[in-house]
Amino acid sequence: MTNSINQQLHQITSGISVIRSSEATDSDSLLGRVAFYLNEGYRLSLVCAKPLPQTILVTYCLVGKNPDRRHEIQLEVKRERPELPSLAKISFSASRFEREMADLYGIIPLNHPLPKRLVRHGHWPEEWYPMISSQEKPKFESDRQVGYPFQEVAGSGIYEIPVGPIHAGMIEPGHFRFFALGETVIRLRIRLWFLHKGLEKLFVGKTPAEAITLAEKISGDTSFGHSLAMTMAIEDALGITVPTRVASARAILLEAERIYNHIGDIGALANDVGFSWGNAIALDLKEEMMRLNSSLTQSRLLRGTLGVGTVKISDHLDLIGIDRIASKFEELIEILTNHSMVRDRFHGTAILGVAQAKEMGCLGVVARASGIEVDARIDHPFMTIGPTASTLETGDVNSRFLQRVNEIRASVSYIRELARFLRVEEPIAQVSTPPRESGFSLVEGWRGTIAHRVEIKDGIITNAKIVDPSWFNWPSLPIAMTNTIVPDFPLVNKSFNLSYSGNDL
Amino acid sequence: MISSQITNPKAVESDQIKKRFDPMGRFFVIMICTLSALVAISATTIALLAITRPPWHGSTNLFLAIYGLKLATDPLSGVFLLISGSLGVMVIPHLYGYLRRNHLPTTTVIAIPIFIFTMALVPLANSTPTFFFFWELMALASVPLVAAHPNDQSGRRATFVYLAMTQLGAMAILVALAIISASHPGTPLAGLSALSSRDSNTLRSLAFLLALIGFGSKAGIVPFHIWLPKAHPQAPGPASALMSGAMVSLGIYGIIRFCILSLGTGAKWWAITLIVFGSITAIYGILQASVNKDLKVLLAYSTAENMGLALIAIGLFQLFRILHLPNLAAEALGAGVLILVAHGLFKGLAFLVAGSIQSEIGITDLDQLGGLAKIMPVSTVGFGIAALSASGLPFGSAFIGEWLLLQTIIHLPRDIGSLVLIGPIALGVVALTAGLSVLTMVKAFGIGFLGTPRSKRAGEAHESSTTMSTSIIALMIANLGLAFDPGVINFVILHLSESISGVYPRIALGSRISITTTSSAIFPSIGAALFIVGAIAIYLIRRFTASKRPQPLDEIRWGCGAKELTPKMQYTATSFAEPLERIFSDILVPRRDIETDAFDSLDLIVKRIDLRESPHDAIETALWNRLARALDLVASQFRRFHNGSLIRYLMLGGLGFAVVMVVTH
Amino acid sequence: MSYLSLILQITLIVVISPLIGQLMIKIKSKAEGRRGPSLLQGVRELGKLLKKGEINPIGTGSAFALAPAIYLVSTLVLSAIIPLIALKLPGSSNYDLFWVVGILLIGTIALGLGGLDTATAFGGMGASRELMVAALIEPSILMAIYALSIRANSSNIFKIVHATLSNPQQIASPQSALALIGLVIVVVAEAGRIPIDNPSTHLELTMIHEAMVLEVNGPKLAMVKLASSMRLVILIGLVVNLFFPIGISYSTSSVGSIILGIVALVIKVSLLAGLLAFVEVFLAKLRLFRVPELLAGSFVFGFLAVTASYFLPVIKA
Amino acid sequence: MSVGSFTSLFYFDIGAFLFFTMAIAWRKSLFGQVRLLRANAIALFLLGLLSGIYAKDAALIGLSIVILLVRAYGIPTIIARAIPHSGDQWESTRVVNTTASILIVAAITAFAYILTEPLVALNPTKRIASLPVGVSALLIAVFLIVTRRRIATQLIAFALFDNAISACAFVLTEGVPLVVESGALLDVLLLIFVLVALASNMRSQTQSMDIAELRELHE
Repeated sequence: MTNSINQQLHQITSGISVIRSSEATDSDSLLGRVAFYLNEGYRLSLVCAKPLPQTILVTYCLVGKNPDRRHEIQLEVKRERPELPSLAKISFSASRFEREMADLYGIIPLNHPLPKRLVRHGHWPEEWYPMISSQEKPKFESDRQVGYPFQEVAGSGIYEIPVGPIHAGMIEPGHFRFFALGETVIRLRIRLWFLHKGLEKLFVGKTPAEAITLAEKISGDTSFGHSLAMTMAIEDALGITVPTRVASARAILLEAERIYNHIGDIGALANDVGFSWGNAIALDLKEEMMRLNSSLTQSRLLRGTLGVGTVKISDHLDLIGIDRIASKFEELIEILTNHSMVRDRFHGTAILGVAQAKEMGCLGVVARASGIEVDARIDHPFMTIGPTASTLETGDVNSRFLQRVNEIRASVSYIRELARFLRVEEPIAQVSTPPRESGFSLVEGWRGTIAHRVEIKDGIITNAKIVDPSWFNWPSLPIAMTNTIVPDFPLVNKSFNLSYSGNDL
Repeated sequence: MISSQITNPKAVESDQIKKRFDPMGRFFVIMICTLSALVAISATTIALLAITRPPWHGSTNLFLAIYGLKLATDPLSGVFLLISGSLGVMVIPHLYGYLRRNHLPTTTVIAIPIFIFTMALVPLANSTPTFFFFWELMALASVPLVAAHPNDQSGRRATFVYLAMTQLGAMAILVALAIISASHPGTPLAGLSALSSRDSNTLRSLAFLLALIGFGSKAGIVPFHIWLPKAHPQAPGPASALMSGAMVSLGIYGIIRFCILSLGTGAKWWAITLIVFGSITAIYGILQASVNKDLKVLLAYSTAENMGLALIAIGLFQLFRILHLPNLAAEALGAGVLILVAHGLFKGLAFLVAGSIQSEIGITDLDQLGGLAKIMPVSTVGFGIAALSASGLPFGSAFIGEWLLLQTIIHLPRDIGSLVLIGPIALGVVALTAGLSVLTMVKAFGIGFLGTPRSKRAGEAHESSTTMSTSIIALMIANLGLAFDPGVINFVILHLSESISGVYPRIALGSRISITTTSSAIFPSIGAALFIVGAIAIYLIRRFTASKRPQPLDEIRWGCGAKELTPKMQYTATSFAEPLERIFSDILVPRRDIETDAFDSLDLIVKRIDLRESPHDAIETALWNRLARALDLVASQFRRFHNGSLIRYLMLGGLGFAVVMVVTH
Repeated sequence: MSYLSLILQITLIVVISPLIGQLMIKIKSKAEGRRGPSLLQGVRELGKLLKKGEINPIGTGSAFALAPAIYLVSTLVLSAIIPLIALKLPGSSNYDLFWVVGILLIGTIALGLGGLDTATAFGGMGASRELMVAALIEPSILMAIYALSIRANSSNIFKIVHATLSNPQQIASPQSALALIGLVIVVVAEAGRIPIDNPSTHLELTMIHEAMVLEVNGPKLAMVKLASSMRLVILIGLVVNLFFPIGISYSTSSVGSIILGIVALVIKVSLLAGLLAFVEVFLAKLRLFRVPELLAGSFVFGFLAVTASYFLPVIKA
Repeated sequence: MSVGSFTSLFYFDIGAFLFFTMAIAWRKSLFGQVRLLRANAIALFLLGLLSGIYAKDAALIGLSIVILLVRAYGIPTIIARAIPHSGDQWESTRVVNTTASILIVAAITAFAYILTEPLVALNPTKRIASLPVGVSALLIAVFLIVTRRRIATQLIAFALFDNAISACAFVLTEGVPLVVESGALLDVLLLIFVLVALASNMRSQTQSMDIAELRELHE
């Protein structure tokens, strides 16, 4: 089978364009095609499947930067014997997407090195795949206890610490199994996906407006990031280009979300080293930022602002308020960075190496703190100007902390720059290219790059796939925790601060 | 007859079955036990007479043709005779039970009464040849105890190391004795004191050091301690109890008798040497004990620790004698003796419980034990009391000795110049030792006896037989008795101190223990009474308020939402030790090896992880193994001269002995 | 009368300790710009716990069942054997400081064994950490006692306080200052406060004391909570009276002096506790393996106090 | 001022002097170390001031004011310049780890007592009794010079060494002759300038002065 590659140019905002291409392939040449693009500098950002009457259509979305390129490889597998070759050899993230598809669609990855269940709950019936079965919901036996088969660490003297899914703090469910020797963590295993919401299926049948509202609930702290990604994916599918004014307003709100969440994280980091004073200051600042959000959008969490081609934002952007927050924030950072005990806890704790982070496809703050230059605002922009890029090298808690600090600083000045675009008068959003079946978007949320892919037919969403950056970052947490001491875990976990909800769809 | 070092579980299993069906003959066991009991009882009787009556001495020409056998009693020999005799008496029932249940080599069994007998004779010896004769005899009689598992590789190695250290020590003692007796031929040991000060200082110092090495190797003084953690896991429980509780103390006896009394007042650095060796031994011993996970190895290292503490006390005794502070010297000696007496009792008890576990479960690895409190209640309470004592806490038998030691230290006079620094240093050592021993004993008790069983065999165990429990209960009572009313051995301290220093110590031992001149005092019974009153008060309040509360419920433990907790989810002994290994990594030099079998080069998809933690003795590795390799190199040159047979070694030793005797005469 | 003052002393400790604990929380909250809970919150919590039914975790044995009681009893005994409001209490000639340390350790050990008996990872982890800290504190605390006992030529705690009271100039000496610093670190470590342990954390993996008692519930938890706050008050009371015994009642014969003793103790303990809480605001929790550094520091302070006591001549004003 | 209160204050001050010296061995922040050096020099100044007031010696008081200016202000300020303001201001790597350092410092103090015992015995006055404190500060400074890698810490240790010499001088005599003292001051200043030059030179050549820093990570 020969691959026919379609290439086209597409505009997101006036002035910003992307090169997109797609091809169809078969299972024999899949590995080669994906390997080719990975060698070209693309990364695998999303894999989705769509059940068709006879087949399941699997789409691999690869994205490249400089220039912004997006390539889709499509493969059809049979409904009755769904199999595809595993890409685990060339891509760690592919191996996890494959496990997800195996659990939700029943597509078997051939030669997968670790074909364990990932998303699947232990008490789901054997032959029932939630994304595929059109039949009725089966009866779940709530009492059926199926322990997850953690890979044990052999050796005498090792003990296991089971933590979660119910935690002492009010966080979402996740089970952490430490294989430890005294205080040293030999291996950490994480079991997530305790609350499968069937979110991707919920999108099917929604109108774009409903989908945008629903996307706000993907991960509560990334309301704006996810709904923006959904909006842009829909706009992409419908071929809509938004004016610069709208794009800049969206960019401002994205940064606002980044600022309040990063401040919250910095406070939580201080709290986790027992420095509650630092947390108190940070909480104060976070509250101030959220009030500013509220004055901008009527919502502290920036909800209900987006629509296809539009954004609702108050005319008055309180730049003085932001400056006030920024200067208070500098005081907080002054306190934190000069505190020798805090520094001692942060410095050198839980290092995530560059090679491993790269191999796992880490995104966002975590990746940038380990020296990987990946930022959708620069690599896949929707606004004509981007923020100042920054990365750090060490990859320890301290650099994840400092990375957040630097990003807040960058965000503040970025907002100031963006503010002048708010006054640009331009025509409203318009359909610039013919509508297509699918739309794909990349948005740099505060955790990292969010990828959404939707398919729309007759104004109704027919398929949706959501990838939160946490999906890529979760596996890096156990790697960083290896040989770290047990009591440092809460701190390390907080320095990653990954989303459970965005991961468990 | 199962050693913890056996790694193949199947071999252990079949051994276990064999043991059950092949008990030793009842008559033979009764005979052995009766014999041992007779020896122990007469030793105890002689001990009591020796302490309270005026010194006695006698001689016969029966055994040693050249000098004859010379025996004598004085309070010092009485104290050590009392330790071994009384411990021997209390151990007998356990010995009976152990022998009835476990099959041991006949030589080992026969060696037991001989061992007790020779231990009783060592302190009674009244001339250097007699002493050395009995000392060698005791050493030889103890070898078969260690060689209880001749078919096992680690058993053979333990026997070899024990034999080597014993003979090394004996050689050092031999030369030291030769030097001492060369200057005073024929002088009885009891009369040797203070005579030697006219001798040349170099020679005396040499004798001092050699005697310290020789007796120190028996007492487990670092770096001569390496046989302790090897020999104890091999020996049967009751034999370990005797070796650790009594025989090891005889090393201290030798140091007191020869290094201090026979060699005269000596130089200050002698005393400082004793204190330094004691300090190193105490800290190194307890550090190793705290990181080891085999119950018997742990107890063996803890023995080294206690001997170190006793040596500190003895060193202070020596120092105060040199500084002409007889009262403080008497206190230090009293502290040392109390530490040794208490050690005999609680370590005897701990080793008996370890013996019960060895006999009933066959495993002494703490990481495979757990949950014994529910199935072996008597042993658990017994070990609890032993652990309380070993931690040096109030209401434990060792507290009194350690408290007296601390009191001696803090009452150092101000006018002794820089020597005063010994005070804070020794106190720091004792305090760190005490703290770490608390941790060690909590680990041993908490991991081994509490929680749930970590292995199938630990879960299926039963309490040991009634006879074995009898011994455990007797020792429990003895420990509590000493803890609450050390007045029972007041006469020992008084007589001993009077006979050695000519002054009565200012220690008033009784249910209230005080140092008469300093107003420092403790009263364990009052403390216990307060505890009881408090407990009753709380009980009453709980009873009174119980009706206002809902009924108690039985619920599963908190598993963070997971339904079951497996035994693998409880803390392990190795884990308990890990933080200490980190903190004291410069001393302990931990070794850890993690083997990962991964799909990719970055260990992202891992198929198997295997961790190997190998506890080891850094001193053994650094010093003795290197020495052994060097010796091996030399020895390979002379290999054809000897074939490694035990008899030839002993013959060589005997030849050397004879030569020295003739030369010095 | 002396028995009455003993009972008064114990009762006083039981009553004020929840309040002092709450006072520290209040001060911390205020310093961080929060309102903080009411001073009576501690008492309310104890009352709530006492009313709750007990849950016996399946698989635990008598060590777990008895641990809270032994912990509380050892604390009650502690409050009976140290000079807090009066210099003469029944049996006071037998209360040696080394003995007091032993009693303190017995409580810690009971709780540690209770933690190990639960056969959970947290119980064991907490026990291991608590005992590691306890083991490393031991040298510091005994060294500080040594320094103090040189002054009074006795390790009897009542005698030491008496000696201080009769010769207050001794306090103003470097050796006393050094011993005080050493002891304060010990108190912070022993009571599990920041920077050693964070009593307000809910993160089970970092806890020391709280991890040990994770399974303890209902009235037993009330016992543990009460005993923990009592230990803090007792330790603070011990330190203030060892160094600033002002106001303590010389004898137990006069009611007035006992009342004065009570008032003085409450004021002194509140002040020091408040100071500790205020300082805590500016501190973070140390990494677990930095704790030995701090304890080594306190050991050195004790060591220097002892050497200074021996080498610096006694100053008599 | 009475003898008793003078001696008491003198002991306290020299105790504080030793405390700040030891705290430098503990502290990791380089700026923190410089602050401690200032405190140390202030204690030294007070030592001189006390002696001066007690002996009613104006020259001594003047000398201590010079000490205050040079040692508590001048030298620490110069050293602070050698610390990279943008880079790493922390001393993470040490030849001897912190816990061991603390214990070694204690051992050094004990050793100082043994060392000075004959000297103190020669003239057992109350003031001489604090000579071991000065000597141990001296030895601690040597220990720091030997075991620290950062240039800034070595400079601090050197300044500390100088302070300790002066402290010993204050203890031993009623004060050092002004000329000797000022000569010593100049020496030190010279040396520090050289070292500062060296440090900045090194910094420009190798970006990081503390390469082995990553070793700390697994602690």
